Amino acid sequence: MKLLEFQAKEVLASLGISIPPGRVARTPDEAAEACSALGPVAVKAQVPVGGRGKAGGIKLASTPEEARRAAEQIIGMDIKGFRVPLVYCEAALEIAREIYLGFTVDRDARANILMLSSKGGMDIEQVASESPDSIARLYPNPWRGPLGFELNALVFQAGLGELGRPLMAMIKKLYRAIPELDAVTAEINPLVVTRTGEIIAGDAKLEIDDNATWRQQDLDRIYGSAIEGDPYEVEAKKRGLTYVSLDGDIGIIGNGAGLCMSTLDLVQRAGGQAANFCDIGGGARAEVVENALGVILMNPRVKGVLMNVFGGITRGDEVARGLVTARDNLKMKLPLVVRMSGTKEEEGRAILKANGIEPGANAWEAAQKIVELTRAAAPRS
Amino acid sequence: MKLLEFQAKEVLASLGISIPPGRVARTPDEAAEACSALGPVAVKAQVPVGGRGKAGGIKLASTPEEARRAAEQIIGMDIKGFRVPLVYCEAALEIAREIYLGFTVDRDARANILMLSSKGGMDIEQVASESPDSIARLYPNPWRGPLGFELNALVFQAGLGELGRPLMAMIKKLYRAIPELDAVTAEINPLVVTRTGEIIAGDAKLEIDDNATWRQQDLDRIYGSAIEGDPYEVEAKKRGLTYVSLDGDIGIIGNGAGLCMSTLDLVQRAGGQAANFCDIGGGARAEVVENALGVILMNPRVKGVLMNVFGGITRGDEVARGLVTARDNLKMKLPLVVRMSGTKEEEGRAILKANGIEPGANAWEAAQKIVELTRAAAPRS
Amino acid sequence: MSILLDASTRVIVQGITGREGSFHAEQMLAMGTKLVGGTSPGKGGSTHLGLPVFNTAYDAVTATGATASGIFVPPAFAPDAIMEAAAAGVTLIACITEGIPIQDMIRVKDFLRGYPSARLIGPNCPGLITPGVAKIGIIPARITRPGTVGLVSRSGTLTYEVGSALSAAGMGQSTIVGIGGDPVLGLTFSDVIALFEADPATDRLVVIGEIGGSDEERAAELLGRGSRLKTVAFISGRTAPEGKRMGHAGAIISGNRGTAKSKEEAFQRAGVAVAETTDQIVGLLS
Amino acid sequence: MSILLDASTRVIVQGITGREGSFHAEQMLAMGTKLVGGTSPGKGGSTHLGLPVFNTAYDAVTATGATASGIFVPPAFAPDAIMEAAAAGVTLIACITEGIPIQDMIRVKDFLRGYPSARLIGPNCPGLITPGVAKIGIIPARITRPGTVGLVSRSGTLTYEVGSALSAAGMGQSTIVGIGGDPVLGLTFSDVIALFEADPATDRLVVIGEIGGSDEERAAELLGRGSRLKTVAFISGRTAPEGKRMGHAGAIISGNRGTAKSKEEAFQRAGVAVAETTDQIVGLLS
Repeated sequence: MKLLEFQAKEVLASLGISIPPGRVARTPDEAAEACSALGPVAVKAQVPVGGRGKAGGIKLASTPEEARRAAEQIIGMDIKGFRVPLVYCEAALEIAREIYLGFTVDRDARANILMLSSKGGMDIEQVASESPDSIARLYPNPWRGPLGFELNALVFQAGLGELGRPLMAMIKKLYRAIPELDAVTAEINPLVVTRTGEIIAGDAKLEIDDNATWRQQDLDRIYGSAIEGDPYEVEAKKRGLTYVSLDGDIGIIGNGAGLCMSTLDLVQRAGGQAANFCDIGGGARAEVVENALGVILMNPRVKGVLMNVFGGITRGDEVARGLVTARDNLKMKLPLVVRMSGTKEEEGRAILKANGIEPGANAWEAAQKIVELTRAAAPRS
Repeated sequence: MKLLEFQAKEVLASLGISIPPGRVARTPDEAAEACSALGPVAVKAQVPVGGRGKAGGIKLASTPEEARRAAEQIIGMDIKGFRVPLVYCEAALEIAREIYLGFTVDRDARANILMLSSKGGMDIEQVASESPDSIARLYPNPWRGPLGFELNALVFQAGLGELGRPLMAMIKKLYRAIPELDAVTAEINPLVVTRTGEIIAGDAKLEIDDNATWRQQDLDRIYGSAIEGDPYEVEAKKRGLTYVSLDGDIGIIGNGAGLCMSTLDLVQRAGGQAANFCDIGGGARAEVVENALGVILMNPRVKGVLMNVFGGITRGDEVARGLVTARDNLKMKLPLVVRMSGTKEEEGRAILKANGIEPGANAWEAAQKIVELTRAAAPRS
Repeated sequence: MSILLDASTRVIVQGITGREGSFHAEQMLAMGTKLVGGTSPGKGGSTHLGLPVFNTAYDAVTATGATASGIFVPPAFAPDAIMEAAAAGVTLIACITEGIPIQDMIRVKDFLRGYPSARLIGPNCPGLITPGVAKIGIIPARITRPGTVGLVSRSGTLTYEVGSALSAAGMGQSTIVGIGGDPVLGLTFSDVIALFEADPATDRLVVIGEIGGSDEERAAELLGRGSRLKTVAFISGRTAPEGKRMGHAGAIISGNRGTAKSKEEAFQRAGVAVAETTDQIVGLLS
Repeated sequence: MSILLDASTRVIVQGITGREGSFHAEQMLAMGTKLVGGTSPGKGGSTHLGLPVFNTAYDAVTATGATASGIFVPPAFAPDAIMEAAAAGVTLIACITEGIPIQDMIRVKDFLRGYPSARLIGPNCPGLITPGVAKIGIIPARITRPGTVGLVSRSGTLTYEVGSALSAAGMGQSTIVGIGGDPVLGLTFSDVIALFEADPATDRLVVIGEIGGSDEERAAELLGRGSRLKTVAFISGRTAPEGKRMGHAGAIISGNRGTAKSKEEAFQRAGVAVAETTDQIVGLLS
């Protein structure tokens, strides 16, 4: 779960980190009001991706009228595929210097990494490739957390020794997001030192582990459904499905993440493009198949569906019956190709054929067939 | 800092542990009121020592009148040297079984130890010596705390497997007192399982590390001065002195805990008994000496004072001058014997003699002299 | 011969009385695995599937001499179960559980440093199987047959699919290891490949990777430094967009790292044949 | 000869610019200790007492080759300083600081398990001195003289007093070690005694214990198993009541454990002479 900037800042503030005064605005009028209340503001697009500054998603406004115009331009714009639903109007800071501070999971080290750099405000990946030595790194022990002497060494290594005490206190606060909130990324970039010497979060990125939703119920309740992102993903989440939205026109159902991914690959290889996919996992009872097919078909771009199931524990005949029921209940008319193998595959295929569903001989042929059928059904818009 | 039972229970409740409803009563009338409000109660003496049950400090009362009579008997009684200042009236529990649960520091292991026993309600030292196998023990790693599987094994080892889940949850709550509150002892004995299956703290013992007062300021503010114990110790604490009250009639001042203790030993060997001692530590500037002497003399039992100082960094002449000033400012008339050695001891002795203070040649002679002088001054009552 | 698991390996199942644990324990027994007991706190002293049930892994290990364990408990309890197994002296731990929070696994990995002889497989994995001999986990025995191909994979169903195809083509397997789809794992590709390398009964190797992380790149480097195994690699997720979690928690591309392209190129540089579809694997291995 | 500390030991002071650290660093230098630098975060690059100051212990160790450190920082920072020293590779750490919370020290002791070559002395101790050669800590050099008596003590001023008496009687010391008055300590009596036992330049031993804990009893057992050292023990706190904290955090009698009587009897059982007052020590050692 990736939080929007203003949400991430709310959470950081609850950990005791200073943030600038700010207000969410869903309309240009609200942005104007925010500027009246706060004085000069930055009007910032709220989208769960980086690079919004370069995309024109951040504008400075000195007057309410300027804020209104900025919001007019930003709300509704498209940034890397996300329509901007709202802006965050934040009091402009008197910046003396900008620092990078972030925790994330270093998968190769199987550990959390803390990075601190005096080169704040820039893309850290760029800093890492251009001047790797300017980033001080620490792998805190996950049971102990970062120790005082480790932070002290880190701060001096980053050349930020003169900010030692307040910076170390800030890092300890931010670290709490790791064990207490199951953060997989908690980043403040830039961390702003103001002309008056305060240390304030200029921007914030916070991503909570999706596997930890069960013990982060407060965060999930407040922020889990509040992100106005892809409506199909929101719906799939409600139904408890593993679902991913993509850009094409073929819906894909599979069991197992690896199988789903390789099915996407095959569709692209056959000249098609997936609209989405849904992983129905093991078991695959009729209602799960129906649920998955329902979400897949919500997206109007979907012109046909490819189902790829390997029957291990799952029996082919059961999956076939479930699929037929689901198609009938959903009154689905679009092309449907099914490739199934494993346990009771022959029985399953027979049931499909008897009900007018095309079984593919193998995954590659099935992928080719659904691409062909969807092309025939309707030229892509 | 040893908390009284009702204070310890307040703290445990703040950690999420269930406690019975109860009220503090400073007068028999308040005890009667508490019983009116709570129904049948146990009226319990609040003193920072164990064994109050055997000493008659706990009485059951079914009616307000019984509660009043019980409080009349208990308030003001002496339990192991502590005058009972107040009672705690606590709703009687329907006890199905009693468990022992406690954390403490095992100094020999340099670690915290968690003990759990199905033999609750008894003195754990007695259980330990009579049936050591009935106590299940765990040394939790101090960074990780007790892990789930460790607690699971502990609970089964104690023969309390059927209470597994709620008991493990309770232990995790109690453990929080260790890292979060700097507890050196956190004990619930008995931990009561009621007839309705609730798990409730029947009694509670909580001792907070005196070295951690600086980071347990809330606890110190609420409970540090609230214990109505020895008024001299309370005063010494206010003055920031290391002071201990004892039973005899000779006041002792020394620098260093070991030196103070060995001076007490010498006084007893010489046939005397110390009333108290004050460790003035290194340095020992005039105002510290005056402060210490002031507290020592507050106790009216004190018939004379022995000062034993080894001058390492401390200079004998400085200590002597400080002492003379302190004596004069406090208008002290009681016998005063000083033994000093180390840096500038000759100069120090000369100053003392010139001001009418008796210097002892060595510690043993000094101890004998103060015992002799205090005996001469007034026969012990 | 095989790696990690053979006919003499004494195995317990943690969570043996649960729905999943019970079902798969039965399957493990059915193929001849030397399953000697299981754990289920509160059910110690009873029997299940004819096997003794214990309250703790320590009790189970002490009573049965088990050295291996399959973990089938919910994600809230699985990290603890892994640590319990290691502390009890289990040296092969296969954790099937999916959905364990990443911070828990980071703590578990640190804990396991104190138990260097404990090998963890998974979590979020199908476990491992030595065809015709024994299995720990959920890989269907039916799709496997004894042979000399080592198979190591991050994906469950793709493993079944490829195993099935190998078996159908007469290419039996020495051992199949599903290392799991999470970002923080026990054994890595490199760890398992090193074991296959040392196993005289394995002469060929199939590596099924996917996007995310750089374990495949490291494995390719290892193979590139010299290997006696004829190897084919396959990577799923070529078409995955950046930043999306593709079903597996570990299958996320960050920036230019963890792409299928980077992984395929690494294998190619190491002289390893790369299959573009799973259907090509059998042909490339012949 | 000596234990732990000799003329070649390179020493740093953590907290060298503080009031205490500065004063005692000067004393250490004055008696010839090979003090090579100190730490004080934020003052790295400056000099103090003519010595280089570093921001971190790691920097100090790297630049100076120090293997020993004296810690003079307030109790809120001292646990961290001990861990920092160990992590930086320091093998002899004397922590003078008094008043460290016991839970901090329990965590530090666990941390130090990861650095088995790091020896901690203290906290809440006067440190150690090899008379005429070097010292780390606050033991006044003036009360000592070189010789063959090993002295180990839980108390500061009693150490000075006994050291002084030994010196006055012509009984010089090989090394004096103040192990500290806290309940959770680094080196114990037994650890230090074992070092003296192995030191050819030490032929006699004085042990100054006090009430609380059972380290004296363990030391007595060690000596009872055979020792080449003529030993005198003294225990302070005979008259201390149960449950009272007698100035030292470690000096508390719990139940029947930790009493002066139990300790004295343990030494007597081990054939060690027990002094009833400090004045008797010199006589018993002759």
